[in-house]
Amino acid sequence: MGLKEAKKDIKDLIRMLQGTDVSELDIETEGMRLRIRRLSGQERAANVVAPDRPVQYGMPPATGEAGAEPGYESVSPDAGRGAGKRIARENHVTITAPMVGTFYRAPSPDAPPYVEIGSIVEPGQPVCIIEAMKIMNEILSEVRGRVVEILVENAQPVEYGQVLFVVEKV
Amino acid sequence: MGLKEAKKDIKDLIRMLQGTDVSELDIETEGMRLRIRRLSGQERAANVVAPDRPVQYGMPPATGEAGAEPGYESVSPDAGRGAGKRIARENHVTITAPMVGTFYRAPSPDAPPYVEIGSIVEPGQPVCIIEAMKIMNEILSEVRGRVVEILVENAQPVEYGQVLFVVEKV
Amino acid sequence: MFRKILVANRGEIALRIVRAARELGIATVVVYSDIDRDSLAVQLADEACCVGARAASKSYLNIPNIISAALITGADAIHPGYGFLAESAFFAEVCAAHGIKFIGPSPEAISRLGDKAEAKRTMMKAGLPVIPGTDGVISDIEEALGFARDVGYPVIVKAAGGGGGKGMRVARNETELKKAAKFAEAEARAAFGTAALYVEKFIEHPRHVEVQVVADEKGNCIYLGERDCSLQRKHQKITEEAPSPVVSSQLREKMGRAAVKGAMAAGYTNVGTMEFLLDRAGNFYFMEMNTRIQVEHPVTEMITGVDLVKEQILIAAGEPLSLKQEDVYLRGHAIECRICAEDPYRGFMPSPGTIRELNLPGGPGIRIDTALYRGLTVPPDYDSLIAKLIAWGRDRNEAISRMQRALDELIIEGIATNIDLQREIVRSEKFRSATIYADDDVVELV
Amino acid sequence: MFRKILVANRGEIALRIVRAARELGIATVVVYSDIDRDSLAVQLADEACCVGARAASKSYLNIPNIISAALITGADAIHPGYGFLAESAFFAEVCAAHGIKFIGPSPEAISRLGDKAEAKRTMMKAGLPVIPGTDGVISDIEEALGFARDVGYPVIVKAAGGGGGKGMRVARNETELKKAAKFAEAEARAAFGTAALYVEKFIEHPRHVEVQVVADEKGNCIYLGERDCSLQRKHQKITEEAPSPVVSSQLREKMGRAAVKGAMAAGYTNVGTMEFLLDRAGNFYFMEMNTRIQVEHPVTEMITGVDLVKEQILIAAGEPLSLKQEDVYLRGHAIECRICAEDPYRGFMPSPGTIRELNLPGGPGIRIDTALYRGLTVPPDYDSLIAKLIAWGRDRNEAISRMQRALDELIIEGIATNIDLQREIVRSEKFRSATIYADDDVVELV
Repeated sequence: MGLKEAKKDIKDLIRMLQGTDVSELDIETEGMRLRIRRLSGQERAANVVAPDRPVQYGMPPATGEAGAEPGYESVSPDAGRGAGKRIARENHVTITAPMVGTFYRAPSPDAPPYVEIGSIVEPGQPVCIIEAMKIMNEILSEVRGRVVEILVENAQPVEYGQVLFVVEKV
Repeated sequence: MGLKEAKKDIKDLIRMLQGTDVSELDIETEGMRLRIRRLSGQERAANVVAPDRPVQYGMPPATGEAGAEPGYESVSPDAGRGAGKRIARENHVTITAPMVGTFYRAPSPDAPPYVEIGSIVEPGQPVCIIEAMKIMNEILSEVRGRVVEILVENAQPVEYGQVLFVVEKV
Repeated sequence: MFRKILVANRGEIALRIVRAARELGIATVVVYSDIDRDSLAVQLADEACCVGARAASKSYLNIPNIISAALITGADAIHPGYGFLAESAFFAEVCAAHGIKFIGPSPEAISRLGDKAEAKRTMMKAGLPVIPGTDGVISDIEEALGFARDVGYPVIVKAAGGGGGKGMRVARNETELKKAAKFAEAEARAAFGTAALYVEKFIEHPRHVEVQVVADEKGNCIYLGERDCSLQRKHQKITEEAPSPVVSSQLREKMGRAAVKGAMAAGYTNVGTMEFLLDRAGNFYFMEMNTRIQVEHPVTEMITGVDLVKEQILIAAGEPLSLKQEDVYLRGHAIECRICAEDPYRGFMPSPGTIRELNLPGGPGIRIDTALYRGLTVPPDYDSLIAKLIAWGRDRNEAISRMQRALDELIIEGIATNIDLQREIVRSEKFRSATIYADDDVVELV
Repeated sequence: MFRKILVANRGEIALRIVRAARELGIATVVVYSDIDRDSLAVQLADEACCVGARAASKSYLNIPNIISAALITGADAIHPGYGFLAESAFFAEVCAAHGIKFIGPSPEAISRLGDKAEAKRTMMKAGLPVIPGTDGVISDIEEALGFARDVGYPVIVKAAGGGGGKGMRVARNETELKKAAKFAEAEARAAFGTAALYVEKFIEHPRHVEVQVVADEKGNCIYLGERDCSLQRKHQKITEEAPSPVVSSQLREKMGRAAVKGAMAAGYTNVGTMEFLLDRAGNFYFMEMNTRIQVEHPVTEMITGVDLVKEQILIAAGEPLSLKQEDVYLRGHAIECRICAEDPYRGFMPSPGTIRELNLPGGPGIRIDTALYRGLTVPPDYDSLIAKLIAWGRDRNEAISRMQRALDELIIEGIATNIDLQREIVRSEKFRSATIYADDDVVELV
């Protein structure tokens, strides 16, 4: 493998190391040797460089009215991302919207919500309804755990992949 | 892979390392060994090198016929730059073209050149002629030293700022 | 007028629709698959809604999620672009059932024209020329010979179950036809398990000439000249132009009137394209009608000044056509080069990846339709078309020289593209002399 | 035809000329100052030659070095662009003396039209309307009153030595004129040391309307409609359009014919612009003639389809005009926004610097003329114009809505620009209703 072809793998390896405590990596394979050494903690502390935030876009978000619709932030493309960060904690998993529609916490307006913060959910247990094209779709949990966060208000629209609940595995 | 071909990949790798905490990268592949060591924070603080100057051009040089005129490379925009590198050595100074025109090493076709490699030049001493608009302009040295390089062939066109001679100060 | 249009597409055409809607003062919602989150259309639209995972079947073809997205965002119309759901009569019906206007023709018109055989019958009935062929499968060689005597040679023998060139044979006289029928029959039996054959007049070195029609919902229909899309690689259009270099103004009017007649006979509304094969004697034959905006629509826009996507929106909103046939005036010549993320030196393999550097050409006569930006990652999941470079000139020569210099200015780094191939096409003698035909493979020529 | 053209300019216009030459198949040499080494024009030209240090006087105005560059590179023509040496009769003469064709009018025509007083006399003789004024300095107030009685009020009293608004007074009746003359006399004496005054008819709320003329070296001269450049900031054009929203086709023909008559009377060749003031009653008055290509030439190109820079080159090479007056057909409407590296929020201070990010708008009807690229450092030494954004539409409304959406797409990061100001201008009611006049300062209006 030439240098050119190896680049992507090297990049992946470096990314893999970020956030771990590995200080040195040494590989020998198929006519190739690679060694990556990382800054020690002290060195890093002395380092003024910004934390390894990957540069996101060549383009900044558009100016203009994007996302200016009032009360509608939840269906912005950033919703998923933002929420994604929140669950970086270990032991936390998310339940996301498998379809586009309107989120309801209860099977009917008078009924109590399927789950509250603190509720324990089991795999296969309904956690909410997403109404799509006038059909009420019961969304079932795929995990077992305690609901620690509910990210969408009742009767709000949700897009595909949007995080609805954060669940702490128990 | 030759050094020339590897340059781009090396550049990419260096760019890839920016913003990470990798301090050293060592690759051995297909008859090539590459090691990149990065400055630690302390080292960087102590470094006087220009503050992380952004990469120069977003645009690579144009494709097309630029500089394809035969025997004419000397008036390409890179001439100055390339020559500029060559004189990075200490004690070396350059004599550049103060005008656009045709470079002549001697006052007339039969006369001997003003200077040869090894000649000692004094400030105010003529070193060549640049013919511009049918006028012969004697170019005088502003430095004292020994001519170590003559970068332009006789009767070749020169652009403003083009390096004509490299002079070693003595 | 619509308050909000949902754009059910991606890439350059999604951006094209967002631009048109914005110019009309209409808000937009762009739907996207989760891998297209950072697309320019998403960034420039007023709203965006993720409708599924990267596989098109889960997102851009996911009708329930797209309809839901329209309902929850309050969009009152959907523009399908081209590809994906653009020619789905079913989708158009679902839109209607939910009170959302589908920006395109009626579901009935889509169905009628989407079925090739029915489309052909409709056009024949309307008096349009179609390629003469035996009335269905031939029963014996005598029938084939009789047909050939009537229409004249060359003819082509085709397998009824066929496709992909299998079971096809050209014959230039009786002897060849007898031989061809025998060969084709054997080949067809082997390939498709049936020996059923039919015979058609064979058009040698045809040009692919398509007429742009525009019809409102009030019964008005006009044509906006033609496009010549003879330059193809494996039956994929690659470089298009308008007007056709071989169509005279008399022929233009004749083809245009035929196209309008056909569209009206089919009950067609909105913009559409009537595709014809044109032979060297100036005879043209209806092939099919595309019931959507086409990739190559900009060349028509450049010479007519009409914004076809805006026209689509206005027609769907019930407006009458913005101009009459006598107001249509063609100025100059336009060429479009499709820029694709594919590697011509490696069998046109798709080359997804991240755009590291981008320089777009500008100056007089140059238009570029692209959703690229530096830093964008082109995913491997969809069509490889990443940009359309369009050059206009007062005449064909000026358009060609503009296209050449624009291709020289265009820089896309980080992925392989067909820019060099387009350069070779545009400077080739065959392109300049307009002697590339729809049955040529342009890659083998230049 | 020329073999090689030297481009004696920089920035977008240098690139514009390189593009035109390339489309004509002519090689180019771009000269540059040492700070412009990395410019896009240098990169895209066939050859480039450094002609001096960054100060314009040492490089772009350095006639010996520019002529030498032409001689050593074998260029047989020089295009001066606009600004710098474009209107130097002396430079045009030096070119001629070295056997290099100056792409522009003759030195004599440049001289004749460069002298404002002589230009006015020439045009009066040719029968063009000029602003009525006293025949030189007035000897007493009676002469002023008599003049005002003849031409009608309002009139303006001006100091003969004047400039910059000093010693200028408008009068709307006899009483005001007497008072104004007294004031102006005192002010003029204080400011210029002389009390000499003259009086002119005052044009209230004029529009700046200029006619594009094109004349070959064979005696043919045509006009290509007009441009409206009434939108100015401190007498600098900022947003231009064609056609003028207040010029009827009758008036267009009248102004066009006058412009052609004037150009021919002055022995003018190549492209040039006749500037007029137009009052509300439809009277127009010759102001001056610009003997070069103008910054705002693209709006004329967009509506006529004529490439003015190519036309310049072809005319200089001795070719006849590429079209006749009756072939000129205006289609639609075009607007140009000048994008400048200046900070409207800090007194329009120039803002040189490095372009960190760049997104250029595209799609239908959009043209952009710029030599910017990501990574380029805009030097502080030259004019602040960095890009020209041009929008075309079938009518003025479409052009405005296109310009709005294109301005929304345009992103230039790293330096301050006037993009936001242009956005405000284009969406302002005053711009839409075309009620901004040449004596307004647009910044105070929007």
